[in-house]
Amino acid sequence: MTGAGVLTEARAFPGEREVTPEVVREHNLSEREYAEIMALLGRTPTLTELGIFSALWSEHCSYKHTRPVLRTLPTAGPQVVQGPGENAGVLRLPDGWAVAFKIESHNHPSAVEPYQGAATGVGGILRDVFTMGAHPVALLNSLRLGPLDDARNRYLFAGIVKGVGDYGNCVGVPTLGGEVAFAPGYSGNPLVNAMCVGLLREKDLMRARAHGAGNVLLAMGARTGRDGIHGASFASEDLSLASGSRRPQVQVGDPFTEKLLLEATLELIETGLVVAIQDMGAAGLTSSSAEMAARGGVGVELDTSLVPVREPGMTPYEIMLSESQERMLVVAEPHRVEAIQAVSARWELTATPVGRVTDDGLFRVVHDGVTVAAIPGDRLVEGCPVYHPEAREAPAAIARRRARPEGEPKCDPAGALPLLLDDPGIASKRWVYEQYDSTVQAETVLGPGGDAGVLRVPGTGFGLAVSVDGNQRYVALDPCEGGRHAVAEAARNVACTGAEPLGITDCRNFGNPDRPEVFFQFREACRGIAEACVAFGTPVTGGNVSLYNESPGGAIDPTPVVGMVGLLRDVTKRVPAWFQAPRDYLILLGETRGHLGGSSYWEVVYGFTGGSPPAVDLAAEARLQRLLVAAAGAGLLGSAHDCSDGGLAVALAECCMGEPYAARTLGAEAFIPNPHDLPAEAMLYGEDGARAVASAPPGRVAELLALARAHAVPAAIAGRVTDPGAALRIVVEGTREPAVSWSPAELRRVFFDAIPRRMAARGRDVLEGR
Amino acid sequence: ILPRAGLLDPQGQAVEHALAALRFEGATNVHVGRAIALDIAAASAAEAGAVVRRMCDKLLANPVIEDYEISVENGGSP
Amino acid sequence: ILPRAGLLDPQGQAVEHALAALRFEGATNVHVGRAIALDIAAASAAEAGAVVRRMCDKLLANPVIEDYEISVENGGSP
Amino acid sequence: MTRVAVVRFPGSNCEPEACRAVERAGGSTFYVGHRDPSLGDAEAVILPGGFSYGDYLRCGAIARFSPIMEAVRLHAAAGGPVLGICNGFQILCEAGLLPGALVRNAGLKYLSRPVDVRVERTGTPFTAAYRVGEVIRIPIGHGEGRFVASEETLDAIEAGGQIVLRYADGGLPDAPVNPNGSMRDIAAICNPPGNVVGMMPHPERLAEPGLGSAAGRGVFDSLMQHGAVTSDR
Ligand SMILES: Nc1ncnc2c1ncn2[C@@H]1O[C@H](COP(=O)(O)OP(=O)(O)O)[C@@H](O)[C@H]1O
Ligand SMILES: [Mg+2]
Repeated sequence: MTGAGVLTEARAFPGEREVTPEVVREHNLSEREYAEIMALLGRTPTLTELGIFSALWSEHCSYKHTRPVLRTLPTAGPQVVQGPGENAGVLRLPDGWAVAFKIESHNHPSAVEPYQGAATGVGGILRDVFTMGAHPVALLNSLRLGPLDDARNRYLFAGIVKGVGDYGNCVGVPTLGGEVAFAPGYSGNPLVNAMCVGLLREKDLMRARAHGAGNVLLAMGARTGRDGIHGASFASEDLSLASGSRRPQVQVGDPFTEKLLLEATLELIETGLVVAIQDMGAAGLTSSSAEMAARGGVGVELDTSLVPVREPGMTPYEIMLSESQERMLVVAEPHRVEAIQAVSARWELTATPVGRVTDDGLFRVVHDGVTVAAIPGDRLVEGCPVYHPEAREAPAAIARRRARPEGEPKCDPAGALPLLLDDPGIASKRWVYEQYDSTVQAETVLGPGGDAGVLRVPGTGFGLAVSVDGNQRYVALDPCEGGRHAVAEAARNVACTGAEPLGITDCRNFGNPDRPEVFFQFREACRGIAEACVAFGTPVTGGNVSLYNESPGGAIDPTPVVGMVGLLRDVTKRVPAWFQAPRDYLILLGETRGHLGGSSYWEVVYGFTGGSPPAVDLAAEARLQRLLVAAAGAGLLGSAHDCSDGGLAVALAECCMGEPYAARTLGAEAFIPNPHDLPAEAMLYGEDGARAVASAPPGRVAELLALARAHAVPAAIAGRVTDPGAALRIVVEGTREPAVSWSPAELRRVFFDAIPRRMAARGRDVLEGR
Repeated sequence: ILPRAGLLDPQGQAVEHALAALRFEGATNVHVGRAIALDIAAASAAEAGAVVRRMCDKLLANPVIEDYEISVENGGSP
Repeated sequence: ILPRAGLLDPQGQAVEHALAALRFEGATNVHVGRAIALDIAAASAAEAGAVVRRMCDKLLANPVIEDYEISVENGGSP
Repeated sequence: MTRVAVVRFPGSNCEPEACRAVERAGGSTFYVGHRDPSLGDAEAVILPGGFSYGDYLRCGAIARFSPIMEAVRLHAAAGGPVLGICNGFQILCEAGLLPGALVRNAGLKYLSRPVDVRVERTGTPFTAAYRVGEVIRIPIGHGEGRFVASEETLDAIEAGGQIVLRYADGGLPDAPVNPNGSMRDIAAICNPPGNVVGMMPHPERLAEPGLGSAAGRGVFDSLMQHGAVTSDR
């Protein structure tokens, strides 16, 4: 193709502001980037062109700060059908099935308008998945908020949860999992990461690659309004810096139209009517058309005067940059247009021709016959300068890692358990997932509340286990270990249900990469994630980067979130997280070394956030995962639950308290071997990885232990499950403390009431939504 | 309390279509929002209006996406 | 369009509490309902009102749970 | 084999599982669209859950005017079985095929959780397979499931034995027995003859043991038995 280097012609749209250095700065483009633009056009860009560049060369679209690091991630594997670069990653499943999945952030919009911001985040990720020809079958969400004692944080929390729920509920996709954590750094910087999982027949996979000069581009779905203009570049700067005027207009979600769009899109793909299709997400029409053209190595010409608009007098600039939701861009052969419009009409939608594929490699925009933008397409998508920011760990972080708690604990080890269960980060998130439909589609095998959600693949005997995890406290203290922990915990959660971890998608939420300590966190966290993915054979199939998560309050904790998909070969063998029957044996898998560094225990009981998080033994994690899968397959497990926040004591308590709506609790008599004579608090609350609490019926214990030996996983019989209503008693070997004992029923009250209690105070959120 | 001009109003659109389908011609630019009715004790209508305005700014309306209008009716003396 | 008198209106109560929590004294019997704004072409305000009344009876309000009030503003001649 | 028409409104989203539940019980299903004029050769009709027309304005308010609803009305008048689940229940109320209305949950939040309901009436095509007084555990998923009606209407419903399911205490912990504040704990009602039934819970989501319970299956078994009886006549 002839694109690169061509000097092109374009005229300013009548009445359009002229491009001055001030205007360039407003568009968030550096001098270097602007010089690049001048060079590749051979002239001053029109405002429309400037807007197009500012969107596609924003961090959000160009990954200009992060691409070199992202390239180091493992993306290959026999199970990989589609790696990074498309709208979602795709992995192979048995019987010709495949799973498409992706996670994406909607942090900035949710900070401005929690309900709509979160809702449209869910809408965007759903479109990324059904664009691939996949039927969405599960949603997950990972949330970060400031402490709940602050009214603004409660308002954000309530609005975000309601927004996530209302959208997914209305479209009819079950939410099967997620996580929520609270830390001061998220006050004013809430994080909303939404993940969608979809199923398709591998042969029906649709890739978003435009080709065939003369083919038609159609805009399908909602009309284009002035919503979210500049969203992409807005998402690429500090909230504190975004001046009021630059604040984009709030995008409002319409899940009803989304459902129709979903049905229409899947029908178009299944009937083979389209060449390519992509949703108009960040930077709307601009990114969808430019990216599809670049992937296919062709040019496109768009006529913005043909785009159906919601408001009169919209300029090409506004139409190209609008982020109105629930829109798709379709590429089709001319003779298919009528058929496509018929399908759209059947779903109460319109599909309007707005341009065509060309062979000159140019990205051209015309309006009423005037060419307002003409840019070499490949340079537009690939030509953004790439930066290699400086990375240096902050001395303060090093100091925090080396520090140890001082002063007295709030309570003795026994008293710590209720305190931990009342901590909103550890407490049950039922208040959240109760607002999400988790049973629609009637394929839910394990809903929210356990380790991973499990769904059955329709018409088959196998299923998928899904989980999202990330511990920002670990990452803040040691970015590389924190990255490894995120993958390890997600994989453990999936394996606990009996499913083999298959692959991940990840969302990296960080601060301003121009600050060396932030970029250090980013680079190191990626290294940790990459190492873990290699060790577990779970490639990265895609993801999303959200930088500049800073407000006057400061930057967020570095927050990489890992979304894992696993294969459960026989859904009837799924393993729940909770004890099932009295007199089952309690078995500790993995080794307890009593590592308290970076623990919730230190944070809650000593008010100290620091120390070095436990080092992840990747080999041990992988062995544990294989054991859990094998044991589940052999039907040896009554239950399996991973040990993470709060260590053994919290894990055991969760096993006894039972599922979210358990009619009864079970007791347990636990005896914890303590060969190295560590203090009780370390044994009870240490957060060493590669561990799980399992239970097995008396008849299967020997087999389980043998299997553990065969997998080289330390396993110890650590007591019995006891009767409903009985106490949870834990004896730590060799410690002077007497056995500690709690009533599961009382723990349950604390655990399930912790968040409702704090959210009882109602604010504007009661008026949110319909 | 109505959605800000320019913002997408899916409810308004749905109602507009439904009205058209029911042969109510000529209903245009339909918007659906919230109505809040309350009694307050105030010396004057003006004062009542001022209080309610503060209520709207603080709680009842969401300034990011909504505009509001206030109308005061005198409920007669206490 | 407001919930019928006598019907439990939890949203109204929640708002009433929220207002109290924000130290807005003396707001009582708060009710939350729906506001619908639309333009119609009609010869007179009276005619417009009649049309909207029919819209409410047929679609916009549900008599089982809601009462409605109509106010017409003259948007000036076409 | 009972032929069941499942109505798809724009925004319906529980129709595939409704079909599966019917087929698992031995029936056959087909979709009818909101614009279709007739129900074809259907012996029974299901209005599935979802968010018809986005539930904008009021749940079911717009769907009620779809052309297909005229056919549903005729089918109901002729004594044909009609089941509205969740959004389908809301539509039946808006359409006046069932009394009362469904409004926002007393807790003001969407609620997705299992509930226990007691079978109050087995004399309907959808509950004959249960025993009166039997308590079953099935999921709800709704933000607007609080059943309301005037006291007179409620008394009439009770007197006429039109209450089909009531929220009841079956041992679910730490949550009110009545999840949404429905008057008189009503979870499902029917018209006086009993052929038109509306329920907020989702029996179709728990109609096979593979997913942990088949508590909802009786609703569809009932319909098959009913179909068998009527077609014998
Ligand atoms: N935001 C959320 N949305 C849906 N489910 C959630 C959410 N947060 C937590 N959950 C549910 O609660 C379970 C426990 O969460 P978490 O405390 O993070 O446990 P774990 O440490 O095992 O991941 C999750 O596995 C998920 O099923
Ligand atoms: Mg977690």
